[in-house]
Formats: sequence, C-alpha cells, structure tokens
Amino acid sequence: MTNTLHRSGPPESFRDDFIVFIRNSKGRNDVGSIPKLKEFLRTALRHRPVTISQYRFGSTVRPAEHLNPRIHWTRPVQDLTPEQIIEAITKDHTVAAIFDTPEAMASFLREVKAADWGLSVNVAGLTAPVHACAKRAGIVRHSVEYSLGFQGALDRLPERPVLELSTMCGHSMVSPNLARKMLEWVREGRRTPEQAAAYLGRFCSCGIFNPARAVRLLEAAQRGNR
Amino acid sequence: MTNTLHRFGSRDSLRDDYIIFAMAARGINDQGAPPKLQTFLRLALKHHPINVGNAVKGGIFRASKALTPLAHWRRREFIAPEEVVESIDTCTTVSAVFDDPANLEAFLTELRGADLGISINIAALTDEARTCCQRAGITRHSVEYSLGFHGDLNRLPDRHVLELSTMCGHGMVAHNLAKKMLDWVKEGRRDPRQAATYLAKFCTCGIYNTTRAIRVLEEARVGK
Amino acid sequence: MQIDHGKCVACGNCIPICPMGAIYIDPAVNRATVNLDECVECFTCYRGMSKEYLNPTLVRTIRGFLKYLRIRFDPEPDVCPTDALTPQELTWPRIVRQAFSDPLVPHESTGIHGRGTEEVKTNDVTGRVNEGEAGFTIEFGRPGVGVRFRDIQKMTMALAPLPITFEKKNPVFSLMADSATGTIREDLLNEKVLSAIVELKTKLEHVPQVLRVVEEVSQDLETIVSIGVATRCDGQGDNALEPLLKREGYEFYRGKTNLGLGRRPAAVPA
Amino acid sequence: MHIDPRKCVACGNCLAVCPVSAIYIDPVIRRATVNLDECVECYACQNRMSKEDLNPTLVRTIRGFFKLLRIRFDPEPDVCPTSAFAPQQLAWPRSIRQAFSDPCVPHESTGVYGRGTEEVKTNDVTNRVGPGEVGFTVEFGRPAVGARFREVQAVTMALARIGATFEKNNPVTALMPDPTTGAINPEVLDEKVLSAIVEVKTPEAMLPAVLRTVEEVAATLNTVVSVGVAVRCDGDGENRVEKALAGEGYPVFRGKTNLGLGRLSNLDAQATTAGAAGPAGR
Repeated sequence: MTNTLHRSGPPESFRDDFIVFIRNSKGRNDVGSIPKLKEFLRTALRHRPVTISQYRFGSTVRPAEHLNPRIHWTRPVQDLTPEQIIEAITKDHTVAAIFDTPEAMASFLREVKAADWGLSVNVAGLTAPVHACAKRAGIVRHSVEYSLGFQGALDRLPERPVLELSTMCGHSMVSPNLARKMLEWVREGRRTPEQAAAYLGRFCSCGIFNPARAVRLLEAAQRGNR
Repeated sequence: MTNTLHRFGSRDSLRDDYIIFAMAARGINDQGAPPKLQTFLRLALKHHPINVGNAVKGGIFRASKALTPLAHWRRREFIAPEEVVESIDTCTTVSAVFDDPANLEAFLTELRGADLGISINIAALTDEARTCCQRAGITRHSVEYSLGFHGDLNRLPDRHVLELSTMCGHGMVAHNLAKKMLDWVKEGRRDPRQAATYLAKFCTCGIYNTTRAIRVLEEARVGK
Repeated sequence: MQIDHGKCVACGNCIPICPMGAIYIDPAVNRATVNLDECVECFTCYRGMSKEYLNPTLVRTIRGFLKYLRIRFDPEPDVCPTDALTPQELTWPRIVRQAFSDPLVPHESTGIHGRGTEEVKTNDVTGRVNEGEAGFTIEFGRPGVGVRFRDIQKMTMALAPLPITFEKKNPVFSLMADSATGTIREDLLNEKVLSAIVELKTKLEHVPQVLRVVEEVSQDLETIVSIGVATRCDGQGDNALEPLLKREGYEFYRGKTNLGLGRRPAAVPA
Repeated sequence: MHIDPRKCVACGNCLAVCPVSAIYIDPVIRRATVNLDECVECYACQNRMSKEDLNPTLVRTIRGFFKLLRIRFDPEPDVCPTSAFAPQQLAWPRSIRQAFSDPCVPHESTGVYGRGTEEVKTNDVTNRVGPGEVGFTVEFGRPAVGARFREVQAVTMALARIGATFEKNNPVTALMPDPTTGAINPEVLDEKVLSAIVEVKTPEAMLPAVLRTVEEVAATLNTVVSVGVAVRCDGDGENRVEKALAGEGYPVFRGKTNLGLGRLSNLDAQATTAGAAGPAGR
C-alpha cells in the first residue's frame, strides 16, 4: 500500500499537497486505537484541511448505491460532512488529513506532537518542507521513503496533466481515461473544475485524492498551459 | 519537412506502414517536374496504395469548405485519387502510402523502369525498405535513421495516442483528437474506419496511414 | 488564430482539434477562446475543420434548450457549425510562429514547403551528405508539444563549439543572431512554434560527441527533441553509420531511405 | 468483472472509469463488455460508480430515438444507470487478480493482509529498516498500466541473483515457492494485476547494485516500475542515502516521512517483543 508514495509531477506541482496519516501496527499498538484515529481527525479539522478520509472508506465524496435520476441536475460537490466520516470509523484502518499549505500542516503537527497518541504518523509530500515543518513542531523525523519515480515502458503512461490527476489515487482507482475526460469536460465548459475534481475523488477508495490540487491542475490545463 | 521520419511505434506496430514519396531538388532538376510527379502517382495507383497525397494540396481525405447539416447523417469519406493527381501544378512532394510490402515492391519495380530522374524516398522500417529495394534491383543511396524522442517525455501521451497522432509528422493530428477518436470507437459511437477517416482529414500532406490507424484503434478498443 | 465570439456557439468541437490544446470554452463568456500565448498559428483548426454556415443565434438557442434537458447534439467531430474561426493579421515576430507551424506556408528562406530543407531526401541529386559524413536533423516540439526559441537556443549554443557546420539553407539558421555562438535573435526567444528543425553536418567520428551533447541538453528542455541522423550509403547500400549507432546503444529500426533514382540534368553542372 | 448484457444500455460511462481500459462497447451485441484477459478485477467500476436502477428497455428506447436525431443524454460521468455490473465468483488463480488490484479487499488468498506490508510507515514501532540499512519497495503496474507476474518474476529473479532478501511478510514473497530464487508460482505467471509490490532490504552498500538491477530489467518490460527507497534517519533527522541518491541524479524531492511518534503499547508484552524482533527480511 504505497498509495501516497508515487504521485507524479515536478516539485512545484506538490506545493499544495501534504498528506498526514496515522496508523497503528498490528500486534504492537493496535489495541484501543480507534478513538485515537477519531481524535486525530477531529484535531485535523481545526487546521482547515482540504479533506479528511479513512482508507477503504473514502472522503467527503463517495459513490451512491441508489441514485434518483434527478441527480443529473442536482449533484452536490460534497456527499458527506467531515463529521460523518469520523462517525463512520468502526475499523482501525489508516486515517488521513490532507493540507494544501505547509503552515496548516505545521500547526497541525504541533498538536499531533502534544497529543502523543503513540501511533505512527507519516507525511507524504515534498520531503524538504515536511522536514522543516516537523522541526518547527519539535519533531525529529524517524525514517523517510523516497519516491524515485517511474521506469520501464513509460510510453504506456499518459501525458503530464492526466498523470498528475490520476496518480492522486496511488491505487490507480482514478483511471487516466476518466482524468482526461474530466479535463476535456472542463475545457468544454461542461463542468466546473470543482465538479470534475469531485467526480475523480469519488473513485479514490482511500479518500487521499487532493481536490484542491486537482482543481488547480484542471484550471491550469484548461487554458493549454501544459 | 521530416514529417515522415519520426512515426512513433514499436517495430511490430510499423509492419504495415510504408510511405514512398517523390520530390525534385530546387534549382537542379525541378524544371518540368510536375508531369513526372503525376506519373509517379499514376504508377502508384496501379498497386493499391491506401492514400496518395500532394504536400501542398492534401491527400484523398480532406476537409469540406461548406457542409450541409445532412452531413451529420451521411458523409463522403474521401475524394477520387485522380483528383489528387490532377491537382499537381507545382514542384511539390507527392507521396503514396502502402500497407503491404509486396505492393510497394511491385511499384518499385515499375518505378525503376520508368526512370523519372527525380528523388524517391521510402519512409518505413529501414531493413524492410532495403529488402524491397534489393528485390526491385535498386541499391539504396542514403538513409536517415530516426533515433526517437528525447527530452521532457512526460509531456507525451500514451502509446496508442502517439501512434495515431504521429502519423501526421507535421503534428496536425492533435493528441486530444486521437484520444477522442479512441474513446468514440470504444464507446461504439463511430467505427474504426470512420474514426481513422476523421484523423486523416487533418493530415495536410496525405501521408496518413488509415490501415494502421484502424488496426491501432481496434487494438486499443479492447484494452490491448 | 482567433475565434469570432459573435459566431461561436461553444459546441467545443475545435477543442480537441488544436495540437497545442490552446482552445477552451472561456466560462466568463461561454465561447471558445484561443490562448494566444500557447497558440502556434498552425491553422489546423481553420484548415482542417469542415465548415457549416448555420445561424449562431438559432444554434445557441437549440443548444441552450437541449442543455436544460441534459441533452447534447452528437455532431461530426471535425465540423465548425458557424465558420467562427478567424485568422488574424500576423506581424513580426508573431508571424514566425506560422512560418514554423503551418506546413502549407513556405519558409521564405527555403522555398520548399514544410519546415526544414531537403535534408537527404534529394541527397542523390545534391550530394549534401557524403560517405564518412553524417547529417543531423534535430527537431524540437513535435509531437504535439511545441517549443519556444529560448529552448532551441540552449541547444544551438551547446552545439556551436563542436566540430560541426550548421546547414545554411535551414530556417532556424536564418534566425540566428550569430551562428558562431549559436545565439538566436533576441526578439524571437519567447515565440512558440509547433516544430523547428536544426540541421547540421559533421564527420562520422564526431557523431557520438554530438549525440551526447544533444541528449544532455534535451534533459533540461521543457519540450520533446527528436533526432534523425543521415548518411550516404556505399555501392552495396551499406554504411558505417549504422554499426556506429548500434555501438552507441541506440535502438532504431525506422527511417527514410533515399533510393538514388534522382539525377542532375546534363545542363546543370555538379 | 462481468457486465450483465440484459441490463447494460451501452451508455459508455464505465469505459473511462476502468483504470486499465478493459471495457468497451462490443459492436456486435451493442453492450459494454469486459475484456477478461486485461481486466485486473480491481472493482473500480463496481465499487466506485454510483448506481441508478432504471428500466433497461426504457433507457435503450430513449437512447435509440435520440441517436436517430443525433443527440445524446449528457449524464453524470460516474453513474451506471441500470446497475449492470455483475461480479463473478473468482477461482484460483484468477482470484489473485482482485487480491492485488482491489484496495478494499484483504490479501486473503495469499494469507497476507494489505497490498504490501507496513513498509516504513510503522518503522518507528517495528524498526524494520534500521541504521545502515535500506528498504526498497519495487512496485509493478502502477499507475494504471497493470503487470503480469511473469514481468514481476523477471525482476525478482534478478534481485535474488545479486543476493537481496525478500521481506517475508509480503504478498509477492508469499507467491514464491523458494524466495531465495525469486521464482514465482508458475500457476499465476500470466495473471495480470493492477499493482504488485516487491519488498527487499539490503545493507546501505548494496543500494547502487539494487537500483541498477531494477533499472536494467525494467527497461525490458512492457509495464511501469516505480521504486521507493526507505531509510532510518539519525538523531538530527538526517540520512546519508538522500545525498547519495541526489548525487546519482534521482529526483528525491518527494516521499513519505515517518515522524517517529509511534510506540509499542499493546498490553500483551510477550506478543509485542516477538513481533518486533521477527519481521524484516534477512
């Protein structure tokens, strides 16, 4: 599950993409961890995250089993409130909060450090600002896993804006074809970037798709700034 | 105008793609060239090319200047090849596209006999082109090898899109259009022949290989 | 290229047609709009799309009504229903965009249609590249990415000190401020074109050196570079370039073969 | 995945949704059809599309009438109007596709839970990668290309040859009859999955050899490989590997940082010590 490790894009395209997640380790500190996960998300909400999520459940955008045909005229951009996500946590899967500024992340990390839940907290994002923010919060980072990017039959990958959007679900649940379709729809004025980001986000089963970055990428690609 | 040099694809995906073109050298043998270019195309037409083109006027697939709304239900696919031949009035480059090396070889044999005295080139797999030449009794003069794409490669789309869009080396067939046609074929909104025709209309030189395009569209349809 | 907002009905057909992806529906005016900074004036939309001459108001009304019902017309993909694409008068330096992007506009400097010179396509007649020599075509911007002259200049400046000669009949050469250093005219550096080709000739033994420089500089460019290398074949149709490129680790199997059927008329001296 | 042809109305919405482009409208029967050879059983279509329960005949009639007029319904892009997906019962070895592709399903078929292991994400608790060691996650098939185990095996056998040790608690390792050879169970070699992650741990000195091996083999594959390199930081939060990688020209600007806030807390101290000493290869 390295689903947050390999996002595609040049460094500047990650300036608004920091995923802070917390998880337990089976057999070591998983007993009684669920209240801590909920507390983690409630704390995160005080620092204006872009979205929060639980793995295998999703974020504030979710698919629906039985839609009413009216939905084609009246689809909301958000299906659940953050509080509904927190209430829905019944298993001890990883939970995450996504931030679009290092400042928000840093202020959150300060509270995380103080809360001292004893579970593993990781940040997926640009390593240098994460290192700096952790230091400011009084945290010495423990380990790092670096993403070395893609190799092999690279001609099977789509072009940059499509890849940047589709790799925001590291599990590849966001199809490049769908990402490209949404890019086209935005360019054709058929949907707004916010709506398009919501459609894409509904396919990310862990809810770590960053809608703020998606909206920015969609707006940039809309005008042909590739 | 290296518009035929860099076609994207593996060796296997280029097995049905042979472009042969004729051109005269400025100031050396261009006087009186248009009739020779017409002869070149007329000879080519005897050997079942899938497209013939004039670099300044286009190939058999062309845009229409004034459609009637009925075109959305009924559309003419291409113009008569003879119209392309007739349209040659300047010293331009003319081309014929073959999808079968046997047809190319037969054409080469006839071309050698016709002795037009203008430059003839084949853009294709170099070893296949060489074999065709040898069988037709021709020793190749020079070769230009395509060493492929370098640089900021993550700006390029995926394999199927590139195979379709680079068949107009001038870049007139947009990646986005190629992708749209791939989707339309997948969705059953158009069949591969119709989709290949739309793409070919954007190639201003008439070197678009619709046979190969149809094959790529069919492969991509089922996710290969 | 511009789109006449008086005519455009925002059908969106021209959007995927644009090789640069520079056309979009501007949400503020709900009309197709060209991002002029990214547009390379290739005229693909203007020339490649078939045209209807429908009444814009009528089409907009129908489209608006259908949209209310969540229905869209499913048109032929290559049609502009109202002839809304409108070329603008191009002046220097913007006109350079069209010269390098629209294959049907001749480069004044070359006289032949297209974007380069005759390369080895007429080598049997011109004798431009001989045995023991290699002719390079280094192309920028294709497929479907585009290039600004600023990036081309990075390459020409890196190539200029090498034992090479730039082809003089080449359109990029004609835009150089100083061919000895490889600099390009200052006023063009920000112009974006669909494709530009730098041509040069060198001895076979310098081929690896040139290739290394081209690859190194390519790493730093925000565009695609495609490399073509040409040589003259011997009496058996063999050449020394092919094994050399294999030794350098290049995988290649496609190219352009000049059959050697062209001739100089007796009247023109060699 | 199967699509029920009696329900499908060929709206085409699911085509763009499929990460590996395995769904198409079959021109003969005019229904969305899954190319089962390419399908990786990731369930993105079934699990992530919203569903309506409209009457298929009615929808087809309306669509057919619209088509005559050259008009189409312009729907929400993530909706299946007739709930036409019909998951099939997956038998071995095909069941392995879903285990490696659907993130919502545990790895029960291999006896390992989760797509990979906990990697470095719980390194503060497990100490899986210690000072002077490097942990690699070599991932096949993502983003959205898919990989067959035959291709995974090409790399695992090469890694075994240079003496790398595979993480025991990993679903790919579980498919190796003998992990010292890197060979994978022949029954699954042709199975295609959305993503498979190979994990190895080596001493720091072997870093260049592992990277070179992966790169060389990756260049011969018809899939995409992504490499992650994990290290333990020192007391100042620094590590030598980052500089070494940057020196080799790798783009090391992004990654996953473990903040070191976790600790052992389970009451069963016996199980805890056994677990902490147990994992981590070698």
